[in-house]
Formats: sequence, structure tokens, C-alpha cells
Amino acid sequence: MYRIKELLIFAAAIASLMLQSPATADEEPSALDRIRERGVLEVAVYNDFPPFSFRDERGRIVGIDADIARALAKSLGVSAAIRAVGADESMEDDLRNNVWKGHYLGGGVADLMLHVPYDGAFAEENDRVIFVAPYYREQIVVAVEKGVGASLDPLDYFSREKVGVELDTLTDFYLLSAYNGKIRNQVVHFSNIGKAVAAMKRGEIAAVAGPRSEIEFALGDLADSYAVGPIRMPGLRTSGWDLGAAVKKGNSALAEEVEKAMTQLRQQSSLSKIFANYRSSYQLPSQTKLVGVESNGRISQRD
Amino acid sequence: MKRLIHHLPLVLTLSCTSNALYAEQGQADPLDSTMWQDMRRTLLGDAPVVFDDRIRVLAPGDAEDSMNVPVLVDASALGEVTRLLVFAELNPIHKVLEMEPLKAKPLVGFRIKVQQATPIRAAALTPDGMWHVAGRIVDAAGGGCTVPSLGSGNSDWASRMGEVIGRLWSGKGSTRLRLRIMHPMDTGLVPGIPAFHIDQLDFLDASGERLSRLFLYEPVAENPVLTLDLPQRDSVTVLGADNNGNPIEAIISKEIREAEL
Amino acid sequence: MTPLQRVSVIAFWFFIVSYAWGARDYGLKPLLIAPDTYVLLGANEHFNFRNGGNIVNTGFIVTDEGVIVIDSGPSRLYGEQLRAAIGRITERPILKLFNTHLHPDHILGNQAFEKLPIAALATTIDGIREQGELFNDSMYRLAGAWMAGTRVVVPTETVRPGSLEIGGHRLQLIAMKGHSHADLMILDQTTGVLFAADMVFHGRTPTTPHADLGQWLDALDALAELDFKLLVPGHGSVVEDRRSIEQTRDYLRWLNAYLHEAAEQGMTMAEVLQPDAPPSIRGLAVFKEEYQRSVTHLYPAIEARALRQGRVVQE
Amino acid sequence: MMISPHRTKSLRKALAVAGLSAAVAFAGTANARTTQAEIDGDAASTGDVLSWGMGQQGQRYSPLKKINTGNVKKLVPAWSFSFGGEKQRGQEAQPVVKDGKMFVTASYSRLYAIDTETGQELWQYDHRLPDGILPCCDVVNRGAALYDDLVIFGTLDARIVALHQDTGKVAWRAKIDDYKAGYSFTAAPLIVKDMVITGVSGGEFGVIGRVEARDAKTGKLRWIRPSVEGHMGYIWKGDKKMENGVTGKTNASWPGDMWKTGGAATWQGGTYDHETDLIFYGTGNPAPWNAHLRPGDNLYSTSTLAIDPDSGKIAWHYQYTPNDGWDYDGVNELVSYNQGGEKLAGHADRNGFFYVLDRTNGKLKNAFPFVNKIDWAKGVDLKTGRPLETGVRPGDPAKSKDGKKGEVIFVAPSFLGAKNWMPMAYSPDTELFYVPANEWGMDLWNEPITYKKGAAYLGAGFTIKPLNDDYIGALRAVDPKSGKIVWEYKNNAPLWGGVMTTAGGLVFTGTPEGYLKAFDAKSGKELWKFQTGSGVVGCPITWEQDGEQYIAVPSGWGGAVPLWGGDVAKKVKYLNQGGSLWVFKLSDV
Repeated sequence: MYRIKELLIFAAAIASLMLQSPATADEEPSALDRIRERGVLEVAVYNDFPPFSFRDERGRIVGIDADIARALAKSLGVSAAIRAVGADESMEDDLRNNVWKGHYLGGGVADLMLHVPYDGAFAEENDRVIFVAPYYREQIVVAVEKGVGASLDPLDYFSREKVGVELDTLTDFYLLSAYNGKIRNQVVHFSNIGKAVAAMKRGEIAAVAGPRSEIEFALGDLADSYAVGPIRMPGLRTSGWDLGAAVKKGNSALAEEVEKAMTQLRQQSSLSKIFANYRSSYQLPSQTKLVGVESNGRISQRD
Repeated sequence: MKRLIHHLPLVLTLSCTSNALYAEQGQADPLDSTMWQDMRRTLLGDAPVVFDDRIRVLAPGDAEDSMNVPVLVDASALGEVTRLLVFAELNPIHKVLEMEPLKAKPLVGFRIKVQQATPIRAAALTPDGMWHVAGRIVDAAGGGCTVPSLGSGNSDWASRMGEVIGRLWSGKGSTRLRLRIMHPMDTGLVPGIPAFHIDQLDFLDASGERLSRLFLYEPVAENPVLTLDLPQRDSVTVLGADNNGNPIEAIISKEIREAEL
Repeated sequence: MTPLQRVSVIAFWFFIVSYAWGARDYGLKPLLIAPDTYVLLGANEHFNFRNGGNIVNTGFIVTDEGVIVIDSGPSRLYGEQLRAAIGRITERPILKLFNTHLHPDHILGNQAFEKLPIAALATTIDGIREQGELFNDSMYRLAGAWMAGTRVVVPTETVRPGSLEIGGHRLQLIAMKGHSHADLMILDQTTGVLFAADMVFHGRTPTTPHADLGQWLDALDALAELDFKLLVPGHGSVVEDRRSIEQTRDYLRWLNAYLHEAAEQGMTMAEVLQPDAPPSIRGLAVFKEEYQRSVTHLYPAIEARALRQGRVVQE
Repeated sequence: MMISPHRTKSLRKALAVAGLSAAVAFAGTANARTTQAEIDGDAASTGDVLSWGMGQQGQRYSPLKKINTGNVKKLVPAWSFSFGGEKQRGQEAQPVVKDGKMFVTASYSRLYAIDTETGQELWQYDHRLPDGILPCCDVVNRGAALYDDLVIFGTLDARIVALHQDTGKVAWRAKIDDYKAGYSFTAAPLIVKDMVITGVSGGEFGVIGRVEARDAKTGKLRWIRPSVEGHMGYIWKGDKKMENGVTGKTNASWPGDMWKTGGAATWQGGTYDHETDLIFYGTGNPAPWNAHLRPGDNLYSTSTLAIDPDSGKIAWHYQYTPNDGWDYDGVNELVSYNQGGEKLAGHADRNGFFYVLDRTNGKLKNAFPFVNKIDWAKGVDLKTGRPLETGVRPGDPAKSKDGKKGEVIFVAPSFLGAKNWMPMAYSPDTELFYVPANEWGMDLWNEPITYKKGAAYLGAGFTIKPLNDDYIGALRAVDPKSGKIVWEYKNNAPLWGGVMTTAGGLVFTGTPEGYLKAFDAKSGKELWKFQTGSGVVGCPITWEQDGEQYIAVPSGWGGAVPLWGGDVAKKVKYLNQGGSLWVFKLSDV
């Protein structure tokens, strides 16, 4: 514990230094200053990603992440400009394209990106950004018709029944390889969870496995007819992950503000309200700390 | 609100000063435009030209929105017109629109982008090979041609491109067609955004007969709103494409409601 | 001639004189319209090189604690001359400037009040931040050298609607919308003066660049219910009764109906520019210009609604 | 707007009545017409270059010898042409030439028509690209095809556009697929029997490769052949779409429903051999990347498909990397040639082996390495046609439980391939293939947890590493018969441009360092070079005009290499972007 304590003190010292010394002469104005000056916080969210960020009938970007972006901007006293971005091959690419470098096709970066994993190991590998403001814990769950759910033995159940997954996801790969591939042939692929749930509603498959928020949103009004819960996933390192925000390294003042604003949103139950608006049950993130790589390359975490 | 329609011809007549015919040769350009001789040479060629107030060119004297300056050109007082050409002399791209009226009245309504104060001119070719020219000056703040279209700023423009809303109105002896087509109409003058505009639109009836034809150029405003007076028909098919070959296809018909709705 | 009419005539004369001198002087003359309450009347014109953008009414209230200023005018110069004019009336400090809404003729004098609290509704602040520079550019074009050195100063304080007691004046801050997305009116309950801002025009055609006619008409109904003695419109002379509200309402109703019916009948925008309006409407100052501007602002949406009634088949 | 089927039908009817196709054909008179016969004879004709590969067989060989080993030193620029604008990046095109006009594509889906005598632009077509395209590997375009009075090319938003050669006006336009789903199109189209043959690029996951034939005059579909087993092919008889048999046999080499999203993208261009009347089209790697999840050969990924142009059916196939676990696409071109009375074809694969096939039936005749280091297989069994794997495969990420990255394996070639898209050349004079090869490997490891679209994911990591300090690229003269490397030219940066050879005894290729170079086809001796100002990753061509032989090549550094990190990026990061076309001829003095 001593080490962590030391880190905390170190980080706090750095933070207080940053707070006390405003930009020196040759330093550019901080990102936060620029945001306040322009009055706009530019937030990157994924396009076509219900219930987090998608376009409504009128073409506006709506969803949990979009609402959180607007709420954060409001807390900062500015308006939100939401940039719906396409997902590249990996999160590292997305961070490069949208947070610290910009895509090679141009367009620059956003001030903030939402829906980024909040994970110490991941932060260590991505030291060009600061990860802040964890706001949700996503979890792999299975939805099955009520009555089956209580005593679900995945191996037994899925060796008989078809389970729908979204292509190229953790759930997909896990189920394809779990139990030495014994249930591989029962896995049915869909391009998104919405389509998988629709197939389940039509009775074409018995279950859908995937992230809780996406499944709950897709179930919609029929949520009561299905049991949604986590299953045992032996062999898998994790079946849940925290989501937070990322800002470019160096924009510490902005990171602090976003962290504060997000904490406030959580404490005011604004987050659970936003999730409820999209028929998703809010899950508290497991950690609520600032994860960043300090100049010495160490990970600091503080409450 | 019948009176609106009744008053319209009166109002329009008042806006035209007289019916006098100026012979272009020896007659000064009524708009006193420095570009006129150039325009004449490059756009109208060697054909004889007269200034003719019988062509009505309606447009605001001062453009409130230089990206959307409304214009109506009506050359129907000339009788038969084989081609109608609209150009904005001080725009970086002069040609705005061309019409082959065919069965339609030589009348077209649209909106344009203007870069600065400019004469907006309409030239109508009559079967005797004579160009009749009229126009008016629109004062403008500018920037219309070198500002990116709003559509370009919206990452979703591609998904609505080519979407049409439109309606037919029957009048005496003719059917008025008004339609709006979603299209960015990029001029190509904004760095990094190539010219991208609707090229040609054919207006056909249900039997496939071509009623009229329009050629659009870069200065036509984003999401063009077009107005034509066609022969009486219950439905009009619009077929066209932009300069990238993206098709524009729609049937606009009279019945507002149908059992299946 | 009522005293009010007389002062506006004087103001107008002053204008001409200042122009003739060739000096960049707006010739601002605060008119006492009620105890502690002054207005500065602008010309019933469109922006031009002669009026330097002074087509707007600004005002101030000299309370026991200090001065409350309502709108800062179209340019830095106006703002400075407004401050000087206030200084000639009172030595009391200026406490606060209110921006009633985002339009340039009401806010581009903010620079002269930069060190002071400048308050506006939240939406107004967003609007000024986003579009202020655009307005500033076009004002330079319309008013020329009068604009020299003018830049946008964004309000620093968000107005919460409600009551405010200051130096013996009870001010009611009323949030409305319709003329723009957020219109602040200030009713001084102590004197009965209502600073109606651009929610009300008097003798001049209302402007509509950010208008929602439906909202505006609803707001005017609510406005007519207010208890006031004297109304200061955003443009036009100060009036004692509800005539100016009626006038604004009549115009907006006519405009709304005319444009909707024109769209329903398939008129093009260029045709609509030549209106058929009753004399009471045509007689308003700058009718032709403002009407044409309104067509540009409002017709595309109205027209699109009418076109959507048509039957279109697309693959 | 709700559209009922009835309404849609009525629009179709109206279109039919109007006698107009969906794409309205505009004015554009045809002076220069390119016939199918001319295209089929492209390799032998010297006055024009009508097709990708300088002939449908893809030999990139010209019988011209006015420029030869004796006088190549006197090669000087005739003119240069800038693609202009801010849009530079990789210029990977091969120009085509006909009747004094050159048509060359450039990055960002642009096409230029240039007067070959003066170098003056005739017209330019800039495709308006939608926002939000996410091309995987730069905004390149590899070239256009000529047919009749049309010039036809593909765009980054997955469209094919046919323009009138004289005016640049659109004659027809067809949608290959939805760019939002990750599709794009960068290859040069192939013209076979009055049809345009194309594949699909991009679409990292959930995409199925396919080869499509369209009427070259109208853009109307003629047939579709999916590249993964289990998928139905279609053929059009008149306007009627008909089933045309399933590709392969469902679930023969794929588990579960994974064939439905099996990949095998056809992102590179194809070749056509008029002697056997077969289209040869390469297919990409299978999806998902983790081979452990899809036991089986995963047909027809990493293969060459031989397709009958009339029936749209697969005549034969040859798979280079069964159950690919290294991202060894099999899209590289298959080049037809005849030797010793046999109808053969050569293919240099990403996986490091050079294959000689009997192109009448797809039987393997010879296979040998053309790079120095191949770790994943010892060789190819000439009897079975299958690789002799060494077992160097990345582990299964699901098996790593401790949260650390799994065991790192090193394997050569890297996933960018012993040879990538850049086409090789074959000289019937020397009977050698000239292969633009790269010597690099990759560290590969599994990651128990990575993230994609913010969600946890079982992924892999990789780093590309050069194998030698002094070079990555190697232009190699390969004897298909003996499997011997006859000569090689080593280049510091990876080679990424096409190769051409001529009867003048010359081999031309470009380097990222900016040079266009000429080598002696027999000895490999470097005879000439010219600095173009930016990296050359385009494909050189040659033609004859007014008695003079011309050489042309696009210049402009880019493509996939600079987009990938690792040690290779350090080697190329000093290279500058550009965008121009260089044309050379012999100096008069």
C-alpha cells in the first residue's frame, strides 16, 4: 500500500503544481482556455452505435454518450459540438484519429472522446492520452426468454440452442473458442446487437450474448419477457470493463474539469437518468480514479 | 387567398418598366455592366441580341442571404422560346442554368449563390435565331460561391442526397411543378471540395414524353428549389444526374391521398 | 404633439446635424421618459453609412446604487458615446449592462462595458459566441467606418428570469422567445417602464433573422397581459399603450398568413418578394427591405412544408 | 417517406417508358473507340496502353525496343504533370494511353485526361467523396480501364464511374456497395468480353469478397461470383436476375455460420487470359483474423479463382495459404505466360512463395521461395499443392488468461507480404519474372484483452521488422522454371511500385526514395535513374507515338507502408509526399 500512497502524493503534487501555475510566457493557452474562449467542447462519439450514439429520424446525434457529452459541456459552461466518428480497427487507432493526432485524411482531433476503456494496462500502452471520468461499467450478458434464465448452464444450453452475437466482438470470439469450440456451430453472427435481438424476438435464435446496454436497448418494450444477466465465462479474463473519456496528454486542466463534471453528474444521478432514457440500467464503474501516465512513465491513480 | 393569384400578374407587370425593345447594337446595356460584351461573346456567340423588357427577371435588389438568392425568369411574353440561359456576370462561374422549355413555358424559378453584387441576366433564344436579353442587378454581401455548402459541413449529407419533395398545382392551361432536391451543389471553389452539382434534369410525363429539360451549373444554391410551368399533367417524372453520375429520380403526382396510405 | 413625439423629432434633427458635420458622432441624447429612466432612440431605418448602425433603442435606469444599462448599440463607438452620455447625466457608477438578445445592433457596443458585468440569457450568450463575429463582419459592411475597432465581447453573466431589487428599483427580468431564440425584457415595476426589446417594434417593420413567428405571436399575447405604463420598443418611438404590441402582432400575423398561403399556392420565392400587403402594413417604416429579408429567412421552411404535401415516389 | 412496393414499381415503369436507364447518359460524341479486339491485342500493340498490366495477361512487357540497354542513359523528361491541389498521398496508378490521350488516376478518386504530346490537361474528374470514408490503406487508386469511348474507374466510396473520354462527363455510374459498411474500390477495372470485371476492397469484417461483371456500355450487372463457399452466385439473363449456383460447398471448409462473414475480399485487380478464356482473380485473407476460431481450409480465401467470363462460374481455384493465420492475402496477380509449349501462370504471393500453375486447370507445376526468409512453411508439396507448415502460428488469445500479452512469435514474411499489390513483370525474351519483393518479418502476439469501438476484444499485436540493416526492398529476376534468383537489386526502403519490362532488354521500376530506375533485364545492372521529387509507388508504362518511344510513371509517396508503425516507419518517414506524372523520351542530342 505504501507505494500507492507515494504515487498519490506524487500525483497530487503534480496536480497542485498544474493548478497553481498558469501558463508561462511561451506556453500556449491550455486546451481548457481555448474551449472556454470558443465556448465549444468538441466531443467524439462513435457513429451508428445505439444506444450510445446514433442518429434519430431528424438526423441529430442522440444517445447515452451524446447526452453525457452535452451534460459535460454544460457543466463546463460551454456548448457541445458532437462529432460522430467511425470506428477504426482498434481503440488505439480511434484514439490516434480522434484524440491526439487526427486522421491522415484530415479533420483534426476532438477535445474529448467518450466510450473509451478505463483500464490501467490499456492506459499504460496509450500514453499519448489521459483517461479520465469513468462513467459506466459495461458487462457481457446473455438475454434468454424468461424461465430459462435462472438455471442457465451455458455449455449445456448452447450446445442445443443457437445464440446470437455481434460479429468480431469479445462475445463472438469467446463463444467460438469456449469449451474447445464445442458450441462454435451454434453461434449465429449478426452485424449488430439490434439485429440479433430482432432474430431472437422472431424465434430464430434462443439467446443473444453481448454488452448489457446494447441488449437492453434493443429489447425495448419486450424487456419484461426476457431474462438478462451475466453468465459464467470460464477462461475469460474479464467479462466487463469500465468506460470513460480520453483527452490528449498535456490537457490536464481539461481532464480535471471533465473528471469533476462527471463526478457531479454521477452524484446528481444524472447518469442513471440518461441511461434510463435509453432503457438501459445504469452500472457503476468499478473504479473512479484518474488514470494517466506521468512523465516518469508510471501510472498514477488517485481518487 | 385567391386574391394573391389575382394580384400576381398585376404586381409583376408593374415591376417591368415598359415593353420597349432596344436594339443591342448601338444601344447601351441597361444594366451598364462592364462584363456584358464578354458575356455576350462567350455565351451567346454571333447571334443577334436585343435587350427586351418582355422577359421578366425577378430577384431581390439586395441579397439577404448570398447563398440563396431567389430568381424567377419568365420569357413567356416572347411566345416560343427554344433556349433560356441564365448567367450571373460577376460570379466566378457565370453560367447558372439553362433551360430547353420544349412543352413548358419558358419560365423557371430557382435560387443561386452570388459572390458579390452582380447583374443576373436571362437570355431567351427565339426561333428566329435572336437572343432576347433582360436582367437586373442584385447587391450582395458575397461569399456565396467560396463558402462551403452547409451540406458539406454536415457529415450526413450523402445519405439524403437526391431526396426529392415536390408538388403539382393546376393552373389555367398549365401545371406548376415545384420541387426541392437535396444536393450540396459544391462549386469546386472551396479548397479540398471538388465541384459537385446536379447536371441535368429531364421532366417527362407518364407516357415518357419529354416536357422540359434543365441544365444546372455550380452557382445554383444548395438543395435546389425549382419551379416550372408545364403542360397540364397529373404526374411528372423527374430524371437526372449530377456530375458524378449520381441519379436523381422521382415521380411527382397529383393525387394527394391514396387508399394504401 | 405629445412630449414624447417632440423629443423624437429633436433626436432626429440632431441626427441630421451630426451627419452634416461629418464627425463620427452618433449624437446620442438620453431622453428622460420616466423617473430615473432614459432612452436613446435610433432611426427607423435600415443600417447604412449615414446612421452608422444607430437604428436601435438603448436605455438606462439610474438607481440609487448605480446605473443599469439596457443594450449597448451597434458599435464600439456607440458604446463609448453611450457611456459618455450616461456620464453627462449621472456620476453614479454603471453596475451592469444587459444584452436583451443576440442581434448586432444591441450588443456590438459591449466593448465599452468590457470591465463591467454584462448579463444576458444563456441562449443569447451561446448565440453571440457562435455568430457574433459573423454579425460584426456584416456590420462593417453595412455601416462602414462607424464600426472601426469594434469586436465582439461575449456577456459574462447568465440572467436568471425573476425579480431584482437594485437601488430602489424593482426590476422584473422576463425571458421570452420568438424574435430570437431568447429575448430578455426588463419591466421596471417601480416606474412601470417596460423595456420590451425587439419583441415589440413600433412604427417600423419587425425583423426576423432568427424569428419563430408562432412563438413570437404567443409571446405577444403574454406580453399584452403585463402591467406597464410605458413601453420602450427595440425599434421605434416609446409608447404609453398597447398599440405597438398590436402593430407588431398585426404585421407578424399578416406575414405568417401571406407566406403560408403563397407557399400553398405554389408561388416561387422570387414571386413572393413582390407582396400584396394592406396599407397599414405597407406603411410601416422600411417595409420593403424588411419584408424581403423576412422572405429569405422564413420562406424556405414554409415552402418545404407545402412541398411535402405533394406526392412523390422515389426508389 | 414511406415507399410502398407499388410505388417503386410505378417509378420503374415510368423509367422503362421513358426509355432511360437509371443513369442518364449525357452528350459525348465518340471519336476514339476502344474495341474489345483492341483490348485483347493490347500486349502486342505498341501505340497504346489500354489495360491494367499492359495487356490482359498482366505481363507488363512491351515489344518496343527503341529505348534499349544501349541508349537508355539518354532518357530525359518530355513533360511532367501535377495532380495539383492539397490532395497528395500515394499515387499507385498505372496510366492508360489511346489516340494521343493519357488517362491517369490519382489519390482521392481523381482522374485526369492529358494530351500525350504536350502534357496539357484536357479535363479532370474529381469524385466528390462523402465524409466518413475510412479507407484502410491510404486513399490510392490504381488505374482506369478503356472501353469504347469510355474511361472507367473505381472510387473510394465504392462506386464505378464511366466517363466519356472526350469530355470527362459521366456516362454511367454503378454502386458496388455501401462505403459506410467499409467498402471501397481502389483497383483498376478489367475489361473482358464487353464487360467490366471488378472486385471489392475494404470492409475489414463481415464482408464477403466477390467478383462482379457489368456491361461495360451501361454498367448493368451481368453476374456476381462470391469468393467464399456457401454463397449463391447470380447471373442476369436480360433484366432477369437468376441463381447461378453456390460457390463451393457450404460448410465444407468453414465451421458454423462463419462462412457468412468469411472475408476473402477481392480488393486487387484481376487478369484475363484469352487463350484459356479465363478470368484470374485473387482473394484476400479469411475473417476473423484468429485462425483458431475457424478450423478448416476456409475456401476460397487466399486463393486465385479462375472464372469463366460467360457463365460466371469458377473453373478452378488454387489456394496459397489454407487456414491463413498471418494475414497473407492471396490477391496478388496471376500472370499468364507460355513456356515450353505449356500454358502456365506465375504468382508471387504475400506468403513468400512463387507459384507456377498450369493455367488450364490450376494444377501446381512449381513453387519456390522468392525471399530469403520464410518461417511459416518449409516449402510447398508439389504433389498435393499444400504448404508444409512449420507450426509457427500465433497462439490462441483465448488461451492467455493472466492478462499479459501472450508469447511473442517472430514470423517472416510480415503481413505486408513478400510482395504486396505492386505488380511484377514477365519478359518472354529472358523468360524471367521481375518481382518487386520486400524482406521483412513481424513480431506477432496474442492479446487477451484489447479494445475495439470501446469494447473489450480478444486481439493480436504485431510489429513489422526489417530483416536486414541495409535494405528491405529487393527487385528480383526469378526463373520460374528453376526457381533460381538470377539477379537482384537491393533497395533501402520497401519497394511499393509496379515493374515493367521491354524488348529493349530493360526492366523499369520506381523506389520510395523517388527514383525511376532502369535495369538490364539480363544482368540486373542499373543503367539509368531519374529523381522524380517524391516516392514512386505507381506503375510505369511505355508506348510509341510519332516514331518515338515514351515512358511514363506517376510519382507520389504513400500507400500502406507509411501508415504502419514499427521500425519500417523510421526508414521511410523522411520521404516526402507528392502527386505528379513524369513522361520520358530519348534526348535528341
